[in-house]
Amino acid sequence: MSEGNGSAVAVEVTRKDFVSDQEVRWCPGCGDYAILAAVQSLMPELGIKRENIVFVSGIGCSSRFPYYMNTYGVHSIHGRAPAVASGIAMARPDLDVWVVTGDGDGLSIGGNHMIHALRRNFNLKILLFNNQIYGLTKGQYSPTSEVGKVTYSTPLGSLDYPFNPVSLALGAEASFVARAVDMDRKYLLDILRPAAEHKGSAFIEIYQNCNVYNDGAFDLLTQKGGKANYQIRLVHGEKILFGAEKELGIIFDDGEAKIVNVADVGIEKIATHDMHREDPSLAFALSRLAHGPSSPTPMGIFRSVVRPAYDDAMKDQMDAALAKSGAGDLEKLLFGGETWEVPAAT
Amino acid sequence: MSEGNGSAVAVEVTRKDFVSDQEVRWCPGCGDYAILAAVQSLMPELGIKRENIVFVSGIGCSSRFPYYMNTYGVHSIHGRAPAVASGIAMARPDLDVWVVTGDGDGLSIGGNHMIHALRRNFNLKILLFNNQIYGLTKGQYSPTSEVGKVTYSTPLGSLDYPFNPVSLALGAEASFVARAVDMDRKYLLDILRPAAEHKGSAFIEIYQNCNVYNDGAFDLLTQKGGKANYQIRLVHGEKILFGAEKELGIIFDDGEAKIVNVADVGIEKIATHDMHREDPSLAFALSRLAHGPSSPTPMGIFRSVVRPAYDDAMKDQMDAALAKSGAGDLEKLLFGGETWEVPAAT
Amino acid sequence: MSTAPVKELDRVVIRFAGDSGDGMQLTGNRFTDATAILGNDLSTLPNFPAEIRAPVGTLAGVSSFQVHFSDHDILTPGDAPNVLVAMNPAGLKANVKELVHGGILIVNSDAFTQGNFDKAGYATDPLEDGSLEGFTVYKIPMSALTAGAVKDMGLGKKQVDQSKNMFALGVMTWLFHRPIEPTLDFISKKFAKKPEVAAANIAVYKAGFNFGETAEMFVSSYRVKPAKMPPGRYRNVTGNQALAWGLIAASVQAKLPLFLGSYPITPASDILHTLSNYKHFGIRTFQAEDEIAAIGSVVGAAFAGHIGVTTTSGPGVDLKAETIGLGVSLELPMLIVDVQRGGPSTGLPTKTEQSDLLLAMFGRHGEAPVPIVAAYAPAQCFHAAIEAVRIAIKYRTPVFLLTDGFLANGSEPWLIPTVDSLPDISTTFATEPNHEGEFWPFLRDPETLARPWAIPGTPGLEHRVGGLEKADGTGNISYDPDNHEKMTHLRAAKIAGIAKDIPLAEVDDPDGADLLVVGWGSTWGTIGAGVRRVRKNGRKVARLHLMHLNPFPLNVGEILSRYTKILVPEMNMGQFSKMLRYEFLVDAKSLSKVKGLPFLAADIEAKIMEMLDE
Amino acid sequence: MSTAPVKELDRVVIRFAGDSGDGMQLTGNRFTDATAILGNDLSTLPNFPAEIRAPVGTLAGVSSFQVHFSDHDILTPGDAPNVLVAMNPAGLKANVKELVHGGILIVNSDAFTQGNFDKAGYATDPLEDGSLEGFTVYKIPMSALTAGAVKDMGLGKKQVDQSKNMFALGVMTWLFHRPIEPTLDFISKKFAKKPEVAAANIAVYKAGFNFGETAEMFVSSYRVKPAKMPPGRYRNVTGNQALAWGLIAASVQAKLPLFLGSYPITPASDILHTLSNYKHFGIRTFQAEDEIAAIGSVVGAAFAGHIGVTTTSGPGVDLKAETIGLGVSLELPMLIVDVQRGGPSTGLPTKTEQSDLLLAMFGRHGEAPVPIVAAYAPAQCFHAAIEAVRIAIKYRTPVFLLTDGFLANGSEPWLIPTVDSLPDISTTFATEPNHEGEFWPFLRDPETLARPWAIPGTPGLEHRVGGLEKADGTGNISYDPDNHEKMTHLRAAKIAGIAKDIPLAEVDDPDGADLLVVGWGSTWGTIGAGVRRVRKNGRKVARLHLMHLNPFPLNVGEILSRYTKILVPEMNMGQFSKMLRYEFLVDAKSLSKVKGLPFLAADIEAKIMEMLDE
Ligand SMILES: Cc1ncc(C[n+]2csc(CCOP(=O)(O)OP(=O)(O)O)c2C)c(N)n1
Ligand SMILES: Cc1ncc(C[n+]2csc(CCOP(=O)(O)OP(=O)(O)O)c2C)c(N)n1
Ligand code: SF4
Ligand code: SF4
Ligand SMILES: [Mg+2]
Ligand SMILES: [Mg+2]
Repeated sequence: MSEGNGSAVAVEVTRKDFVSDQEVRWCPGCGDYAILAAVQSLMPELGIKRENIVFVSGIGCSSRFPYYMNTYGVHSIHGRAPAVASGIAMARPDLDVWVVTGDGDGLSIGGNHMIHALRRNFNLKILLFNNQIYGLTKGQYSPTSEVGKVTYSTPLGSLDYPFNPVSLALGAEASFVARAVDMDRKYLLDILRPAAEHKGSAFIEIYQNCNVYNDGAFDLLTQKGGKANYQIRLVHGEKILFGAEKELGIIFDDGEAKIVNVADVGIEKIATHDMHREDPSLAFALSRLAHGPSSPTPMGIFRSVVRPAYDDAMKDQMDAALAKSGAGDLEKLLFGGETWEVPAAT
Repeated sequence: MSEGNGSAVAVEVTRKDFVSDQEVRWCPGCGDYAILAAVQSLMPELGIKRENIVFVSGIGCSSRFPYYMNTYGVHSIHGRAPAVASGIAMARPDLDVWVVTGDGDGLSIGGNHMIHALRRNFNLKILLFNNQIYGLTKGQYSPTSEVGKVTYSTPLGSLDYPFNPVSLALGAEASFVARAVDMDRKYLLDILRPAAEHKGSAFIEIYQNCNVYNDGAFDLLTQKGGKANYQIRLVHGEKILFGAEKELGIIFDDGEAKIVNVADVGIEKIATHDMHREDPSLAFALSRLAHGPSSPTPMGIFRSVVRPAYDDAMKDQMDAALAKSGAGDLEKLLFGGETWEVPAAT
Repeated sequence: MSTAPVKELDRVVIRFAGDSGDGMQLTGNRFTDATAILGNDLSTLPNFPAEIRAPVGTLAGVSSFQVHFSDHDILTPGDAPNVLVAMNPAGLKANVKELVHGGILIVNSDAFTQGNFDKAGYATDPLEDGSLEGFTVYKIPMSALTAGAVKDMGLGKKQVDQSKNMFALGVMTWLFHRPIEPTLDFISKKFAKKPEVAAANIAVYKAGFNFGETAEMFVSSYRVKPAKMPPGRYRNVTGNQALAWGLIAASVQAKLPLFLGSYPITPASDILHTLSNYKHFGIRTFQAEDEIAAIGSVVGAAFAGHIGVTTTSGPGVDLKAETIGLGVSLELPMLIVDVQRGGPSTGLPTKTEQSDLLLAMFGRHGEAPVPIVAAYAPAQCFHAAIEAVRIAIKYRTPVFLLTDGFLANGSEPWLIPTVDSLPDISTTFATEPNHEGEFWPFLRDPETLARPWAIPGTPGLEHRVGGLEKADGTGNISYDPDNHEKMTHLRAAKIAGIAKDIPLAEVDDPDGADLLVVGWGSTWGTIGAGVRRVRKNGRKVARLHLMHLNPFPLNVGEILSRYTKILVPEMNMGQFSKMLRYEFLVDAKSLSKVKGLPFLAADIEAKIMEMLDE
Repeated sequence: MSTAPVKELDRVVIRFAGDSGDGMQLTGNRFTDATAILGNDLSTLPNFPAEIRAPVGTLAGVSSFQVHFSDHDILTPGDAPNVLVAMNPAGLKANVKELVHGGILIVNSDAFTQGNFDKAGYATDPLEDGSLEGFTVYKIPMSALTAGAVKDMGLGKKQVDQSKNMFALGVMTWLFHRPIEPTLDFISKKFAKKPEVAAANIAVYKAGFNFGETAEMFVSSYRVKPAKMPPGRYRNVTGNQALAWGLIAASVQAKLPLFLGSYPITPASDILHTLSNYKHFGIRTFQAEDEIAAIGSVVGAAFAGHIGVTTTSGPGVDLKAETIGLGVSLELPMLIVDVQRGGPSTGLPTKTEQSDLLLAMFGRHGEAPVPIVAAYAPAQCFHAAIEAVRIAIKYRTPVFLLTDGFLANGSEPWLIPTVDSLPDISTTFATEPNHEGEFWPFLRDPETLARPWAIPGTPGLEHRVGGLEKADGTGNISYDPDNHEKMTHLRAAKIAGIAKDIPLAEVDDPDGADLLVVGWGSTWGTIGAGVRRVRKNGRKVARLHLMHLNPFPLNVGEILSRYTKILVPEMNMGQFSKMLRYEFLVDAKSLSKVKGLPFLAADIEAKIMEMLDE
């Protein structure tokens, strides 16, 4: 044996190990860069081997993501990433599967796969880059664009009432639902970490600035003072408060969530966030506090509950079938049941 | 002029006028018959001329519906009814457009068109016949089937966590959401009537018995005593009570709806239904009281709010463009802008 | 005991016809299974409406099942029935015109009521108005006799009515000397959890059998000796079942797990149903939300190292087009099974047709060639499935496997192959870098042009694939014009090269004919029967039946060039004949039938004779 | 004032090349518009990467725009540029190999830095290493000069950098004696709301112009006289714009409102964008959630009495397949516009290709024939759109209109037709029962075989249509075998019959050649140029270019039969040649190019010469 092969050196895995050799081709200034950096820096923390990670995307600027991750990856077709990823998850429960999609890719053409993936609760971490625009096709409005948006396809303003992605995910039975924003790496990582650990589907809406076709869409939240005054950060087990002095808070009243002055109602009336609540109504009510980032907007983990993941249940069912019937025997299968013999002619 | 042509006799329109000459081809005993009868009997009440009504469906047993209505109709392809119907609604705001679909047609393959139709709020009345099974393809489980359902495609039991169609519709920003059951014609009509009058999309989930492949799925609600004990009937402006003696009721507590003994909390604590509430959180919380008809299930109109219908807004936008620019002039269009003259050679 | 004499027949065609609620498919299948066990050769043709239970008593509601069995090898379910069992007037009306002259007609006379005449559109009672002269008619009050048989067993009226098919089956079992045990077994198993229903069905079945034996109604009973078939163990299979089992076998022979992503659709659903039962073979079945998700999951499973399969029919193929193109671009093995049915659009969903061939060839944007394998007989679906998977795996490509409604639901005896006789279709995954210490996912095998299959979990081979054009070798995104042309040619050459890896086509031409009949798919049996007839007439005709439709076997052009006349019978408007024409510039004439039903041997015979006489 | 002499040229090909952020498309378009107004004939070829802004300075990020203009009529954007404007080293590297020997090279010397050499993969400075000998090189420090021009206008560094393309445009405007007013107008309008940006752009543009005039750098300037073109009023149009206007015209000429249901996709999106601006023409545009919803809405709109149109590219066509089949079954007028791009799968989304022809022909399950119209030049898209709508309306059928990325983005001068000269394509809706007091929706016009179009709102004509097979006449659901065959033949005959209603094909064969070049679509110009060159060589060649691809004009077979050699150049692997082969059994040879770029005239010339000499 030659030298150098004998000793196993514990190599520290770093962010760099997750950077692929492909040139990143987003516009300078695009919010996608920050998210990529965050995800690359998260990977070493997870302790999962690079070869056991797969990133799957559809089509869109955001969907170029997998090329830049030094893991396995599939850049599929428009809207179909959850479907492709579900096949990987079902076939290979040993893998860690991530989906990267856009507001067009994941909510317009791919909306159906999205809601079905969420209700089935596949083991998928789904990052929805919401820039409220179609970037790659050069700026048409998307299902998350605000009403009245002037774009190439809507010169007189769009007419569509947008989705609230968090509400939609909750309505589709998602077990983990969160919202973050590209600019704040630390907070993004605070959300991605539990998402990565979640069993089942984790849906994370990430507000992402497209500085070419929809610049400044999230300025309210990311501007100076925005974090305090316009981000309602949800923390499990804590009172839901925001504002520079935490002077504003949330109460539940007659079936809905409302913003109040803490001083007006008293701190004890202020709701405590409970992301593990079985019933998604609480999370849903919180999601209705804002419809798009044009007013104080709840951020963080809305919901995180445990429900069997489809792919795990599939594996259990297969294991049970195996235990019950033994490993399939082709010969027995073919020759079992109603058969008859034609004797050789004599 | 010949006789008999001169006098316009006011003819009374009846249910029969809406019965087509086509033989109804559902299985004997199918719940679809009752719904057809109810809809046919509703039509004359609406005072809309037969020729101004269009029924559009996809594929499935339920989707045969349009053939039996003596109106205009399109039996389209699997899952696409909302898309086809939206084209009719946008092209012709003068028409009254109905969609008939199944749990497979409307929520499985057609889920995306459904949620987008709801958020856009087209003027469509959408009847989703939920029999929790694929009827036409002879009995596979559907996205509303309960977990563990044994069907041809799931001999060891299904693994999918089902949609709650009402929650999904609310998560998709639906402006009118209701639930009814095939057997109770009067109650069904009580819901269809306001649905018919609603501006925008009205989504009505109708529990429908498939007596061949999923018989008895709704027995709990339709059995003797089921109406009182297992149907939580929502009435706008009234306390939400049920049970033989109205001894049970609903309260909102810390962001969710709960069933309580009225005696335990006192009638004043019992929630009052408010279907016109702008915020859908209340309706959503009510929808979470049951996940499938296996426990007391809220019925009736969960939500009915006014929001501009896409097709109306489109018409307004076109009218405004017309008012601003005048009727388009093709000659002016072609010869306007940067042009130059090549003179005839001399 | 019956004193009726026993007649020996060499072959019989029986058709069971009644309401779609009358259980005709079950009756036909039971009769067929008993016939198979007896060792006859056989072929079946189910025919039913698209509605689950179309209106009782109407022509639209008629469901039928035809079985052809014999003491020699046969190829088709038979052109015209010798025996028609009609459970009601509609069943009679819809089918009697095809009953052979002098044929036997057995009717449930209890159903011949004025109400049913009206529904079927009979002005007068056909049993009385003389219109059935020329047939041997047996009127049996089956409803009443059924009711009598279960009188004290506490069944509801509906249940009694629903078991009268068992009475008919009993009568036919006696009349054709079929064994009764298989049916008794079947009933007991089927109703294991409802013993009272089982008992009632058995009672009715036996009552039918005994009626035949004791009623002295029948002038004779009939026997058809076992066919002289190659020795071995047989079972009766439908095409869908054989196909499902072929996929299981392919998984075993490839030593790879099978992943089925599917969405129910007639007439393909049964493949999904069947495979769902074999989880202990490591088979995953996933009923997706639609066809696009189904094949999407298949792409994922293939990337992850499974044999990805999706099963569907025409409308589903349409929807899968874009994802098949992705599969072509990613060069991953996967199988698309298209059980063709009557089109266009929803068309005739329960009927057969061969009209998706050019869709399989060309139904994707861009230059996206895929191999096509077509099964040609119900049992042969087993081998066709293995062959299709073999090509997919070896060449890392989506493959189309075409069958149709007739193959899917039709059945025939199958000489079960031993596992040893099945091909080894295993492959190897990439495990090491293949280019100067790097892994290049598009560095091809020089012989097959297939790219390496490196699955997640393999350290050091992390790579990304996508639908954008890829640089030859590295697989990185490339917009280079020359590279695009090169890759387009490489993808085409890879598929064309499969021709070297499939058997040469074998033409059947014992006599040196001038006319060649070329077919594909389920017309195999009927063309064979038609050709036989022509040869019996003393005329010469050659035939060629292809299982590989893209690429063609290497010698097809040469074979075609030997004949002056070429006839291509197809259940479409001439799709395969177009392929032969553009590929080989031969004047292939199309014989087209687009009726949702298979050709009759007589159709083929007549056309061949016409062309011979031209 | 410049003392440089003025040279007269008969034609020039200029290519602008730089980063995708450098505004090369805009620069090219501005230059083109000024050229058009001057009365030159012209043709353009934009070429850009799929990324919005691919990495700055790299080869992958290069965007270019080629314009060919002349004093005579020309057919193509030119094989090779005479002038290359390179804004950076990558732009130079990617394009210089095509610059003609002795050509002019204008570079922004400020961008020739070590960093940019590295990004472009230059080992040494190409401006210094002698590699550009053989070209006339002008080095202009455009970045610095641009900065100087706007020094006091308070612009940010990024904004300054982004306007250096205006400097280049100014230089070229001077060098080729283009008018400056159109560009000044354009800038003022574009930045009407940001006057400071407008002012800066104008300053830079003028600075570029003045630089040319004063710097005494250029040895001469150039003039290209107006082309002798047919008299009339002209404008410059791209294919997408002409197509959108053609749809508007079709709506006017049909007296029916137009409904566009679409989903954005390169290179088709601009048609949606353009039509969105014409609401006052009664045009509804709907951006749907996906391609399936888009065409679904079109089916609804068509049922409701509108001209339903959907616009897309290959991947979208795949997705629409099932719904197109529904349209065939419902027999409703609608139009599917496919702006073809490089495939398979996502392929080369911004590049051109003609590889969806057989998809248009066969890309649906079942027998579902649809007419196909193919536009052949940017401006001609206008008339092609009207013709496609005419057929759709008259025959109540989905129609495919094929264009491609080259036509879509390429532009040329267009002799604007007067509205009077456009055909009347109006139709009538059914208003009365048509069969014994009943309305039968499938009772056909005996001549066209078209069915009546009865729209909701018409009393007494209430009817239902669906995708299941329909009884001839009544349109009621029918599973009757004979009816299915009849309807299949009727649908086919209706489409085939359109051949009687389109002009005969005209072959261009002045000299009585043996070799015929047959083309379709955007190869029109290049084939024409290639054929011209061959004829200039003194050799004989004939050409035929088809706009109607299904059905073919009635005389195509006869024309083909006159030639011994047939050549079919296509930007695919030979799809059209397959159609000619199966239809006419002629040995049509394919000349294939699959590079995402149009043919060069030289490609065509070379192949013709080769075949002539065979
Ligand atoms: C089937 C299909 N339809 C349309 C397109 C064109 N297309 C590519 S990306 C895209 C939308 C991108 O928007 P989004 O998903 O929000 O991603 P972003 O670019 O904003 O990150 C569209 C319409 C396509 N590639 N394929
Ligand atoms: C594209 C396509 N995929 C699949 C089918 C087969 N198919 C017809 S109806 C149906 C599901 C029917 O279920 P549902 O919508 O619940 O209607 P039901 O019959 O229960 O009323 C399916 C899968 C089809 N016709 N088209
Ligand atoms: S277009 Fe927008 S989303 Fe796309 S890369 Fe550029 S900045 Fe990012
Ligand atoms: S299968 Fe079920 S849903 Fe369909 S018609 Fe029969 S009973 Fe009704
Ligand atoms: Mg986006
Ligand atoms: Mg259903």
